[in-house]
Amino acid sequence: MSPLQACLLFSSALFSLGLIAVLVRSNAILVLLGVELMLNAANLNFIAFWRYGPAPAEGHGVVFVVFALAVAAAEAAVGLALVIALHRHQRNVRLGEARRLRG
Amino acid sequence: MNPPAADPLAAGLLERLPLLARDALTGALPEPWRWWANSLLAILAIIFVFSSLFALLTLTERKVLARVQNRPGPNRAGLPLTRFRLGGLGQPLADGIKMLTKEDIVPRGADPVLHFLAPVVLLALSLLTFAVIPYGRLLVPVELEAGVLYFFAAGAATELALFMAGWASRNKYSLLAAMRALAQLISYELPLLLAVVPVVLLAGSLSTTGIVAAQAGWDLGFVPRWFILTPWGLASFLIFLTAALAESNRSPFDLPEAESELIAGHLTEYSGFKYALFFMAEYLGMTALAGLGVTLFLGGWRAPLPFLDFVPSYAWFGLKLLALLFVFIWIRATFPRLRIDQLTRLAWKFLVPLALLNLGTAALWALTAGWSPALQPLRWLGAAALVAGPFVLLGRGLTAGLRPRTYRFA
Amino acid sequence: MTALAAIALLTLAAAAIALALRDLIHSALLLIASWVGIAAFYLWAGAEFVAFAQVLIYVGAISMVVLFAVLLTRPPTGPATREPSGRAVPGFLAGGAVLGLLAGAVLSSPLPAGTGAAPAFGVRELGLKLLGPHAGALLATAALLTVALLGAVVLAAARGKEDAS
Amino acid sequence: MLGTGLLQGLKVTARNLVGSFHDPARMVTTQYPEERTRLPENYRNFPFLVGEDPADPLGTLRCVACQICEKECPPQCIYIVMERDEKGKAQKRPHVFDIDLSVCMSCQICVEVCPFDAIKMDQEFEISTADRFTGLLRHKEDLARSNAYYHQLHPTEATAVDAALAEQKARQAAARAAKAPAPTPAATAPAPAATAPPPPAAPAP
Amino acid sequence: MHLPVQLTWLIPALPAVAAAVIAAVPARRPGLGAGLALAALAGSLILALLALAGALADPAARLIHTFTWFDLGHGAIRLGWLLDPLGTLLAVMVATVGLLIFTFSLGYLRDDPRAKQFFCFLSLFAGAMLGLLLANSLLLLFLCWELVGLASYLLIGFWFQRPAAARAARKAFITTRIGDLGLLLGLVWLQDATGTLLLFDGGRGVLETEALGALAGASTVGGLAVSTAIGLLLFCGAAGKSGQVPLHVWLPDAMEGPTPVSALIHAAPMVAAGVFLVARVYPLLAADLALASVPVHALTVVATVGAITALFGAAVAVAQDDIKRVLAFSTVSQLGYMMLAAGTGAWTAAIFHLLTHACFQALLFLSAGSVIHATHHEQDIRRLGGLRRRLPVTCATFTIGMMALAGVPFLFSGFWSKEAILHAAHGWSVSALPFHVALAAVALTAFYMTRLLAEVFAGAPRGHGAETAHESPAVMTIPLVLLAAASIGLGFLGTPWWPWLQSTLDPAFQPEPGGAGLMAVSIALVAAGILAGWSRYGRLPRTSPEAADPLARIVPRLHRALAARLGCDELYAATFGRLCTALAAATTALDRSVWDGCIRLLAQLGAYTGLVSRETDEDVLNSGFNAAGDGLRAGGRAYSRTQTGDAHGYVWMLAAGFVLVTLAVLLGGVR
Repeated sequence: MSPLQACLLFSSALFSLGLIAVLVRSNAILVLLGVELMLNAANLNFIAFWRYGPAPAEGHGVVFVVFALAVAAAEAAVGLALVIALHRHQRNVRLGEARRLRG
Repeated sequence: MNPPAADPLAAGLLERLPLLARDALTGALPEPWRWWANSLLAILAIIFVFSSLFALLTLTERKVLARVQNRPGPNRAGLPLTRFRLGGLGQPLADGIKMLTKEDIVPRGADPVLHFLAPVVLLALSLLTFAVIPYGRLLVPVELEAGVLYFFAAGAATELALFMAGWASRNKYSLLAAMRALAQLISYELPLLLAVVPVVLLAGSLSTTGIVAAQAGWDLGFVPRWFILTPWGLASFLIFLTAALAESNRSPFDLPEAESELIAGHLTEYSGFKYALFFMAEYLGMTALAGLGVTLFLGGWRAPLPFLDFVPSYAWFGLKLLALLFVFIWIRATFPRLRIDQLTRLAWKFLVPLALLNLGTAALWALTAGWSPALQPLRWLGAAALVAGPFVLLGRGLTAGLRPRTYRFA
Repeated sequence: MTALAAIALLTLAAAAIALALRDLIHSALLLIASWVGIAAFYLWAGAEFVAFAQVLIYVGAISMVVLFAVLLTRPPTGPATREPSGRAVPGFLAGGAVLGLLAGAVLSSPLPAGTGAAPAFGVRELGLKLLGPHAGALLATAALLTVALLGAVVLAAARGKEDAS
Repeated sequence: MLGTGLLQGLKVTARNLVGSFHDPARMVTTQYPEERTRLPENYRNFPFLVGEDPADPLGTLRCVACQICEKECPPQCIYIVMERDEKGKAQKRPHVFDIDLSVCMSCQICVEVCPFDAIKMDQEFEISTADRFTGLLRHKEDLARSNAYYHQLHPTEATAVDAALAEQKARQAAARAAKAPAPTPAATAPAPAATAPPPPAAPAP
Repeated sequence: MHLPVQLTWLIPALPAVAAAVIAAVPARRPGLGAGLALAALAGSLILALLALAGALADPAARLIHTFTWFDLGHGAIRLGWLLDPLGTLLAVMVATVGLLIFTFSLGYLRDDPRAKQFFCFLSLFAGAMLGLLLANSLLLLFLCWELVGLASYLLIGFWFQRPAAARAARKAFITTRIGDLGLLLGLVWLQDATGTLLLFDGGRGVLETEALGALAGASTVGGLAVSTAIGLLLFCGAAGKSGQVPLHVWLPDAMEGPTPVSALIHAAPMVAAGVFLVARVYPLLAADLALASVPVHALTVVATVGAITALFGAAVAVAQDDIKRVLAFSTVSQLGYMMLAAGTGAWTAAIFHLLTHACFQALLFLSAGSVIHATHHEQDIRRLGGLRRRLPVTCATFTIGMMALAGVPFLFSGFWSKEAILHAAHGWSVSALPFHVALAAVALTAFYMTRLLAEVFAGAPRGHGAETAHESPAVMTIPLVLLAAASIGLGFLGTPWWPWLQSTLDPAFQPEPGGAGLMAVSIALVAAGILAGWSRYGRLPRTSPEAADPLARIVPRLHRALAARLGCDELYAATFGRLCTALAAATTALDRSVWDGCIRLLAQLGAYTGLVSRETDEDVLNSGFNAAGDGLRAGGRAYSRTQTGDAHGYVWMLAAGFVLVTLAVLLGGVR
């Protein structure tokens, strides 16, 4: 197993963990954290491919991760603000009860 | 310690003394081991030096505070078991022994793991920040390209420890204090970083050694090119100082442990050794921030005048560090504590806009670096006006409607 | 490889426990540990700047926001919310399926072995890249962050009419 | 302008800091066990019992065990048992007079209410002890002090008290003298008694 | 220490920036605005002095600094700065006089609620004026020129609440715009002919030999040289700005502005702009002198217009009753002198007179302002009188100014500069008429100034304002004293024995010998004028405001005509004004009948089209769209069933999709 494969397996596991959290947990905050984990897993991939990729001097992976970090920060801020708004509306943060957008 | 790129042999004997001492201790080891031994030695040296500095600092603080209030301060504890008092020099030792022997209380219902972990994490993180500060021409524990970023990354996590302490204590006051600490630290992280960004901009480097290197040289032959001696640098330094006071929970920003409102804040349920650890971490954090301030604004280990270069650089760093720490204590002795709304207002309505404007000033400074000597006064005047104008205007906004109070019934 | 294995194990363990715990504070703190693990991975891979940025952003900022959100939205009394158990098994099945797919894909793909040595890509190079070819994206990100923060403030602070009751 | 006030404050503290080193008049601290300040005459803390005889204050206590102070004491730290002889007749002397100093709050009400000037306030304050159950419980043996001691502590107040006591005694003596030869016109005029010579001088300390 | 030419821009920029800052200063802090304006102008003065020092160090060398404003397709528009004795000397003059006027305004406008705006406009004016003087590009000069016009419009109309002031401002603006139109045309032509508007550009500028030769060589309609035509167009602008007949009408009306403004506009800076322009482009104007065949030389026109203006102004001034109006017409007359001098080739004498005139005219205006201020805004000289004792300082300074203007010999600056002009006119080879006209104007000038002085200061007070007058505060009198000193001292810079100024401005200047006889004639004329004035007005002062003017008693019809300013305004109203009105009426009629009809027709057409379109829409198209819409709605309803609102459900779908796609990729072998 090459190091790159190891890194990718690591990130796959992390991604699956995040996915499971999103699927199973009903607390909106934890779902959000699961999404963050998935985002992190993607970042891991970027770094791994940068490290073992064909043109590390170009630094695309690193640049992309920097942007992804900024987006993650924005996502967390907005997401948690949404959670707080949700809490204000229904006095809890259970995602299953937030069904106002039902078609 | 790993010597930086500078040629160690070019420096004087005094300058190389710490390195020589280290080599004398570890010179005999084979290569991979030697690196480990050197690193370990550096860590031990930092822990030893700054722990003793912490001990002396507590004493100094009490002495200075007492003197400001026209008291002599602690002067009883001297050499143990003798009659030598040494002006109270043994006080830190006595304090330490007292702390160690006190009963360690964990409240019922508290989260024992986190309650235990909080002071440890806090101390560990505080110690981590010392790794990137250049203590001398040849004394940099770790040479990092993103040293400043590392410093703040390590420092940012201290908030977490405070939160852990407050939450794990299962005490309303502790939790309130933790929330306050979070709000305060997040609020002041921003001006702190924004005050550092101009320095990074002008030095063109995120590494602490690079920043010190950018402050080399003399104007007119004797005025050091420290960043504090430029208009934007002065403004940055003052913002940095204010934010650093708040970041290290020092008076007048010691709201998280405001005893009149919150008993002792997140420290309420701590006693004995854990309390001592908190105390130590707090002082170490303050020292680290002061060290960073010295590095960023006061020229690091550089001598203030050209002919004073023969004094070893680490002595200069130490002197500057002590001076800055003294300023911290002095400020604590002078100002009363702010209210929580004043605290956040100061950060968001004053420091952050000021720091942003100052960033612009620094950019202007960088852009006008090529101006001819004839235009230098214009450059200085412009930058000074850009610094002073917003300060006055924002300050007026901050103090609008405030008058000296008159007490009718007091 | 040993270091990578240790980092991966710790990170995954922290994340797994965090997502299984019922106490949100504990899970948030453990998640922070896993984020630190990811930062350690970046360090291991030689991306120094990204590692510190990860710590600064995740540990310094996002975790604080998470903790605030947890404290602000805790149920006033009573134990933590009970999970509806019906979703757990299919959830794990689906997660396992995705993991299996990904692992299969990773293991069956002919991946470049790489040079092995950490590439020389320091802060200066990163800065040149960010402000050179990627300056537009940087500006867009800055605008996104500003808008997101404003939006977050508006969302969290809004007092709609339906709340007045 | 913002900041000028801050600078002014820093100036004041700096001046105090520097001044405390070269201007000893600023320092207000007394290095206590080695140096002591003179206590003011009106300083008071815990009560003691006054006895007339400097050699044997315990035997000559003014206290008549009337228990007024016991009743008036707000924290109820005084405990008095009157002395009785074998027949059970009250002796106007305390058999037990205990004050629990750990409870006493130094309010001086016992002194105010005592009609016999038998209890006064002491100036001793170094009363710490390692025994928290009986260490601060004072019996009448510990509490008895001579009138001379009282004069030493509060000279002005003691002189006034002595004068009042002597006058009272003289008045009683005059009344008694007037009572003995039964009906005399002179008895109705207490004037001579009022102008009686001053009582014997207070015992010399 | 000399000002580097690259920093020349600072001189006009300081007041201009000050104007911008003052505009932002809160209105309740007028002192701040005034202080800023003063400080900025003082800074400009210092810089201008430095620049002057640099220019005087080597008068022949022109320091230029050009830069590209913007690129056009072929070639670029370039602007630049020029430091030569002419520009810098005038810049120093403008800054100095401006500073004094600013100081004076501090006192004059102390109680005005809009003092802040006033200083803002003043600073803008000063900045534009300084920019005009130092520009090395006719385009930049034109920009500043228009800014000066704007600022003067704002300043004249400063008290816009008064209808008269608003009207005067409008009049000034429009009249000068007429001249500026000529200037603009000239610039366009010049750019077209030479490809540049830079004055000096190392041999390629429009004032340098190459371009001048080309311009003078080409001819245009009527045999005029191109340089003549362009020069005359440029002169149009100068005439408008400098109030030459027939564009002088705005100048007396501009008196409606505050008195410091009058001083600023009439004495020094603004009207000087025209003379300065003529002096600046003098090589262009003089380019056709060598050509004998052309029907008219540009300079001849200039000299003629100048002579007419000189006489006209002096004549009308005789019969005016408003103190500021008299001074205004005297300004017109003096500007005519300057143009005359420029036209006869002695542009250095013109600048000399410009300088001295700036001093004494500013002095006169400010003294008049002081009188007006002291007498509670009484401007009618028939109601003044007897102020000699009440305003001693003002009286003294006014007398000095009057003597300088009248050309009282030897001591006063006006004498020397006027002498230089007369000398030049006398030596002009084309015609002797301007010389005689100028001599007549000399006598008239002495006469009306004596009249003014006598009416205002001699005799007894004839009005309430004059009776209760008090000397103005020091902030107003000190500038007066300084200006008075300058009015005396400045003349010695250009005496025939030591013509420093002329030789500095024009290195090729050669003093012509002789002239003592000429001097005697002019002295005699001045003496005659003063004596006549004194005998008519001073000896027997007017006793009541209603008493008739002595001149009106002698030549009533002439006096009436002069008092009506020879009917120029009425003439313009009857001709140009009526023409404009008629044109406007015609345009309106055209608009109403023809264009409106066309548009209505179009609208009708549109309405019909719409009708047809609606019918087709409703009957044909709508049914099809309705059917489609119903189908879509049904589909949407069906699809919206899947929108459960449950976030988990969505993630499930996502995960399922992911698995499907991945499987497809893996199993399908897509690489």
